[in-house]
Amino acid sequence: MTAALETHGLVKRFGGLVATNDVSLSVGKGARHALIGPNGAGKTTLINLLTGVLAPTSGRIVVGGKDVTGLTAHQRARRGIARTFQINQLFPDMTPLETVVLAHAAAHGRAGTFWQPASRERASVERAGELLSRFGLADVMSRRVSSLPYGKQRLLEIAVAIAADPQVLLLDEPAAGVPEDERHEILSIVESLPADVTVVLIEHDMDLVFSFAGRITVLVGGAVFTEGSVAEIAANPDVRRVYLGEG
Amino acid sequence: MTIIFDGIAYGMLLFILACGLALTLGLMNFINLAHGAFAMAGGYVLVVLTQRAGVPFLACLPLAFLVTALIGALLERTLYQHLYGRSHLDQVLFSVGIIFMAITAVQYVMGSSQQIVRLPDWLQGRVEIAGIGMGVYRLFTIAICAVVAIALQVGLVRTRFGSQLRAAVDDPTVARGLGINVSLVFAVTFAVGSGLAGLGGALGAELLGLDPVFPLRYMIYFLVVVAVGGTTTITGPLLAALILGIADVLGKYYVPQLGAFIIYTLMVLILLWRPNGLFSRAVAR
Amino acid sequence: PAAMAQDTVKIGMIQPMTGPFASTGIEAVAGAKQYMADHGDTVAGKKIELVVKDDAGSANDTRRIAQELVVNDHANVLMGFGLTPLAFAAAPIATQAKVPMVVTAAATSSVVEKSPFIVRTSFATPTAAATMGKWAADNGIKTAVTLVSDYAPGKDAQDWFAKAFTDGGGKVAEQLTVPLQNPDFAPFLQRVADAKPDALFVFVPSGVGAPFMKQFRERGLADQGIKLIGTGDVVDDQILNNMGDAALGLISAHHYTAAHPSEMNKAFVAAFKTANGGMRPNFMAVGAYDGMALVYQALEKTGGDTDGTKLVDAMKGMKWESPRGPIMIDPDTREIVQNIYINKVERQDDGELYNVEQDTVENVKDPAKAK
Amino acid sequence: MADLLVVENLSAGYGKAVAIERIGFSLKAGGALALLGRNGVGKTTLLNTLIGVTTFKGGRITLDGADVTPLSPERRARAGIGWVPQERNIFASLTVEENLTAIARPGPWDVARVYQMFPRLRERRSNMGNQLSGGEQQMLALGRALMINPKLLLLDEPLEGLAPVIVDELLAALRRIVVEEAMTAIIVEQKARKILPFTDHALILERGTVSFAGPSAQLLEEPGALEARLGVERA
Amino acid sequence: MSAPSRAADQSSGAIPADGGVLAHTLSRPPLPLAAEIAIWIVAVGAFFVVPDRALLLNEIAILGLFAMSLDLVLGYAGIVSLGHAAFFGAGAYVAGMLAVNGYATPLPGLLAAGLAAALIGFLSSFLILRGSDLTRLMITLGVALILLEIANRFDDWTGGADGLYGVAMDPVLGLFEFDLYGHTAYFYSLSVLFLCVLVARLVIASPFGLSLRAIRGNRLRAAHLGIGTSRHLVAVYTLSAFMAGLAGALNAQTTQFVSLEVLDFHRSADVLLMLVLGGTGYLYGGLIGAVVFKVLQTLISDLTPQYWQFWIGLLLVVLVLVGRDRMSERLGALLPGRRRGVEGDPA
Ligand SMILES: Nc1ncnc2c1ncn2[C@@H]1O[C@H](COP(=O)(O)OP(=O)(O)OP(=O)(O)O)[C@@H](O)[C@H]1O
Ligand SMILES: Nc1ncnc2c1ncn2[C@@H]1O[C@H](COP(=O)(O)OP(=O)(O)OP(=O)(O)O)[C@@H](O)[C@H]1O
Ligand SMILES: [Mg+2]
Ligand SMILES: [Mg+2]
Repeated sequence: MTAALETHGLVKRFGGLVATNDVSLSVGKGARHALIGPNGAGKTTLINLLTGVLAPTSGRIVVGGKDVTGLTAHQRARRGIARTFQINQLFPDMTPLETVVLAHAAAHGRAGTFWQPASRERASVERAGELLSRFGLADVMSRRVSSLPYGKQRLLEIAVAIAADPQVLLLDEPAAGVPEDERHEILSIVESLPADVTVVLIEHDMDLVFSFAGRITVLVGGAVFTEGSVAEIAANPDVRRVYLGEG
Repeated sequence: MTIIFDGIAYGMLLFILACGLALTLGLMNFINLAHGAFAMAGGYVLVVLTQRAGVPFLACLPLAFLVTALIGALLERTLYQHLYGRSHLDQVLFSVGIIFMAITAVQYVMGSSQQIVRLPDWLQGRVEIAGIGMGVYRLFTIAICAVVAIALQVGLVRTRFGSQLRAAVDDPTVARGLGINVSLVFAVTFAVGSGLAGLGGALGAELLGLDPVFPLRYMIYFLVVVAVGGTTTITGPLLAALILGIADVLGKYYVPQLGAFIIYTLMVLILLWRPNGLFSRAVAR
Repeated sequence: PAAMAQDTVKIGMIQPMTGPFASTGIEAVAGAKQYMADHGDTVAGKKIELVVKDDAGSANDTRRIAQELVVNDHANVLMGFGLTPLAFAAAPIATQAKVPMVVTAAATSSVVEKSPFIVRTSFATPTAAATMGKWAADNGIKTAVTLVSDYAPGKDAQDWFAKAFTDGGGKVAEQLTVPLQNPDFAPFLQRVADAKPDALFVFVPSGVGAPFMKQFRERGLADQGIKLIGTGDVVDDQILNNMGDAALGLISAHHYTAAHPSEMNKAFVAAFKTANGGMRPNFMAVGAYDGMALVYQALEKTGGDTDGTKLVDAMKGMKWESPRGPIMIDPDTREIVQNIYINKVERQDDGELYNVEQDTVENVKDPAKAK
Repeated sequence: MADLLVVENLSAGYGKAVAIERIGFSLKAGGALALLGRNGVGKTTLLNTLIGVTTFKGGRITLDGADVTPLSPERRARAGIGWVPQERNIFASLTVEENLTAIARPGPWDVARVYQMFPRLRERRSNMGNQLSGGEQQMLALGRALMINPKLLLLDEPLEGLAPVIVDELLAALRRIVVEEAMTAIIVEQKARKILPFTDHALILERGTVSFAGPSAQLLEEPGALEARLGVERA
Repeated sequence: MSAPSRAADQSSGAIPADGGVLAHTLSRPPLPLAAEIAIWIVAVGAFFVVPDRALLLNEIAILGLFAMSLDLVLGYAGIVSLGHAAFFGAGAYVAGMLAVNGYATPLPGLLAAGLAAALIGFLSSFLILRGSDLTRLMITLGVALILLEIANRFDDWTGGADGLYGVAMDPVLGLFEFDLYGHTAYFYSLSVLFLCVLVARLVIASPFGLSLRAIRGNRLRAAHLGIGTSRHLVAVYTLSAFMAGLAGALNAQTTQFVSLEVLDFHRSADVLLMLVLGGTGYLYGGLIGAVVFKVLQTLISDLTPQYWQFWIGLLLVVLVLVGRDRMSERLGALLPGRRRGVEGDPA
């Protein structure tokens, strides 16, 4: 089986700080992978490198067997990489409906369509309706995003990433700020994605991580600390010491 | 050499005219296109005081600063403060309105012709230092601008007041909620910015001339300096003003037929190279 | 009121009353009103109505306003036009509508050629510039540098000065053009200093004159023995007095000075000052004053007939005494023919600075049209 | 001892919309209150109304015996309210250290003490506010609130995005602060079970009004109480 | 309320599976159709009410088109420009120079001018992809000023500061002669404006239009959706330049004169003013702003030619202070159901 996502010796420096230190990862196709580690360990930075927000100082990134290191963010998105952001990145003046329709259309290469109204993009409109319903956003779908309560915005943030029908989905603390019951709802939607979709999850909520992930990578100080199955990580005393605590 | 000196003097003058804008636009993030109106006010204060009231020139400079600062504070409290949270476009619209009113008001009161500043004798003429001929008034301008630049850097940017100001701009609501008296911080900054404009206008009236359309005529120059210098420091605009001043003067000396091309082309090139100005802190995300 | 309209003659005056050229418009409107104050508002049984419109110096507006004045307001005469492009923009309207267009300000030579209905009462830049060039050559100046603003009248002035000056045996060492919106003359003046000519000929719009002259003094060019000469635009009467000693001694050629020693002018200046809060009339004011004079006299001649062609015909060859001296409209070119005075800035008894006449060149025609 | 904070009949919202209505409760000095409720019920609105950045619609807030209702946010902050907003709102163009010093007020909490509590912040002291990881921003927001040396701390989901070890340490530290320095804290949190053991009282909101007010222990002990009120179905 | 399925059952806000309702919700135009039709009726009707003001109407139509072109980049893509006159001026000069040199047929000239402006827009669009609002303000301004200098310098072709004299147009479509009253001019300009509005309407309702708004709202996220932000900006900037060029060409052809002033800073500033006055982001803002600004300017400057700017200035200040939104809400109450992209909060 080819890996859906690989990094080779990835390094990112911010001035003196090595935020990502020689990270070589391999995530299989269809994997449910979690990335954990203390605050400032470099998890978000790694996602930023994968999606093209940041350019690596050195190293390579391979997605679906193709080197994407030199590609821009939108080129990578067009290759099926979608992500959510730790801090919501939405379009404050648009509505949830417009946002999700656009997310779907753009991922399918129709963002440049200028000769017909967006409402004629049948596939996108239908998919948007489906997702908005599932995420409980149907009743607010034509309000301005900026007037939604934080939790709803959080849900939209995730819906947008899923609307792209991605091959690789990177979730950066999707559950932060979401009430407990809805956290599980979110992950159940994620779990119900087609089996060949690769998901990488960053989360500090261990209940979620342990119930969701197949394998877990622990980052500490920018470098891979250890990697293993859920059981291995949960039992690893070093991980308990640096990250999990006794709780 | 003289020509470089002239460039420095011109650059310094641009700086002092623009540094108030660097405060309001750069630090407060308020697009006050009417900045030139405050500069004009300073110029007219100088003209009225020296010519009608016979106040000595030197005393007029601090007065020009004070009077415009006062006008600035007054307008800030009554009008400008309502616009901080608003979009840049609203601010543009509003400040253009202020310019229109200022221009016509001055035209009404002072007439539309050029006002001419009369310098005291000791500021006229030239001196020769190390073989370089320098205008005394230009030397004087350079000195004052240097003092202002240092004072700003020390007094406003590096201090706790400076941090509070930037915090208030980043997020006024939260800044308030954390105990920063945002209104006061803004009012003081705005007043200082206006006062500096007034001082610049008073100093510059001699070289640039002074008439009611002053605010429009020189608006572009102020904006150029601030944009090229970057909006997060005071040294940025200073350097930008010097570069532009020297380049403009040198360019006009050596290739006069290029005229106004130089300053605009230079600006576009610099902004392409450093879109956020020469000195800008990296703004991630 | 149809009958009323028959009895009134509407003069549509378009001037820049706002914007950077406002001072031109304000002087001109005051000049026109002064004429009406002096001569009443009825001529040949007709009531004269002056309609003032602001074009803010924008050619688009000038054209539209001219068109509206003609079409909607049924203006019988168009007057004003502060700048050359503004006159150009309106010229086709005058032609199409057959309405006389009295240019009281714009000074580029070719303006009058743009329509057979244009008559000019201001001046053509070449007259002053060429006169200055000839005078300079005749008065011991061997080399000169020209410094002009970068726009059409500036280039006109530069070329005509240079032509007359070289024809008279002088040598132009260098020709400098400065951008219109130029705050600092230092680099140009430094070039002048390096070229060391006998004289510097300057032509800049009137508002820029003052800063220019100060910088000229500051740089010590006068002390180097460089004479400053120019056309009268630089030492515009409106602001001359405020220029202070920096202006003293400047020699200029122009068709009007507020210090023109005729009785008529003295009365004009006094009345104008009283009516306008002490503002001195300048050449813009006198241009408009004479524009009105021209219309009044033409109406008298046609007996109140407002037909455009008849009015223009009446204007051709008209001769009269203006505050600036004797003037005449050239019947062939519809261009003004007038005396050009060589003036020197001096302080007069009332403590104010004036352009004092030193020399007079009589009945100067525009050399550009002397083909 | 009198109550530190008394809230009576408080209503507030955004513009014309009303988000919380007639809320009343009081808090003793040195106690912690858990503020719970589903998404969008008005928890944030309540905290923001206490600091004064929403549209006030009626009621009264008394802090330490003084009526602070007419005061502006900055005066309230100076009267002793420290605030950790839900979205952190770190000042992006200030460094970590400037974020702390810009709003500092005299008292036992100073930069050194904040750094002691969050060593990570010391390491990143000269980073700009927008160059921090999510967790670091959260730490900074908390440290910043403490620099005001408040009597009352308003914490809007302060544990969100922090690593589990830190959460444990932080809760312990908060408890110590509250008890030892007689500071009072209102803590909003999605995971009720996490904070109920650390708080004395709990307030549950539903659609902008109080649906439960009582000792935290009651919610923890009474089986099904949380589930019924919050819909928390798992431990 | 049963907890686990809560998120799902909220969808009782019911979205029918066929998406028809959604499509309808999405396709709401910037203004209700009734209001749009009303605007055009007024536009045509104005001519018959005040036929002797056709010149002013013509100018308004041209400025309205110019402002609408700016709205495309400003209101939709969020790019502020203080140099939009560059394209207006380019269009005006190209149309004018063509006419002066004997190519005086209006429509081909118009098209050529638009294309020339579009080319300049395309080239300069690469300059405005990076940087802050201020940077873009200054770069656009710089480009316009440089063009102005070029036009001034090449006075053999452009007439320099004297203006381009001698523009004379053939009749439109060989049928309608340009008259002194501006009647042909107005209908000519109005038709071009109408066509441009149709195009703009389609473009902003398309996925491309949504993408622009997304880019304005959050460029980072837009890129992560797979939107090539630079390409979109280049495209819309070019389109906008094309329309601005058309406006400039109309100006040259209907007034039969071009001067440097078409490239002047004032022109860029005025158009921005008009657009912001009328409101950005709903296409008709520029048109309404142009009407308000020009009519007021004409009325007030007739009353007080020297001081009209004061009153306009006062108006701007008051307008901003009172709040454009509140003003336009009032107006909106007159035009039933006008919305700016989205509806407000439900009570
Ligand atoms: N633009 C930047 N410039 C400088 N340093 C940065 C920048 N962005 C992040 N850092 C630093 O890099 C380190 C890693 O940050 P990152 O956001 O990847 O952490 P993280 O693992 O996601 O943490 P958390 O769980 O708190 O979100 C942090 O110490 C942060 O301060
Ligand atoms: N800026 C705003 N403008 C208008 N309405 C708002 C705004 N912020 C919040 N609301 C509304 O006020 C209500 C209460 O929101 P609030 O943010 O207080 O809820 P919350 O309990 O903190 O939710 P969460 O758990 O998502 O943080 C919601 O219905 C929300 O839609
Ligand atoms: Mg992170
Ligand atoms: Mg909240």
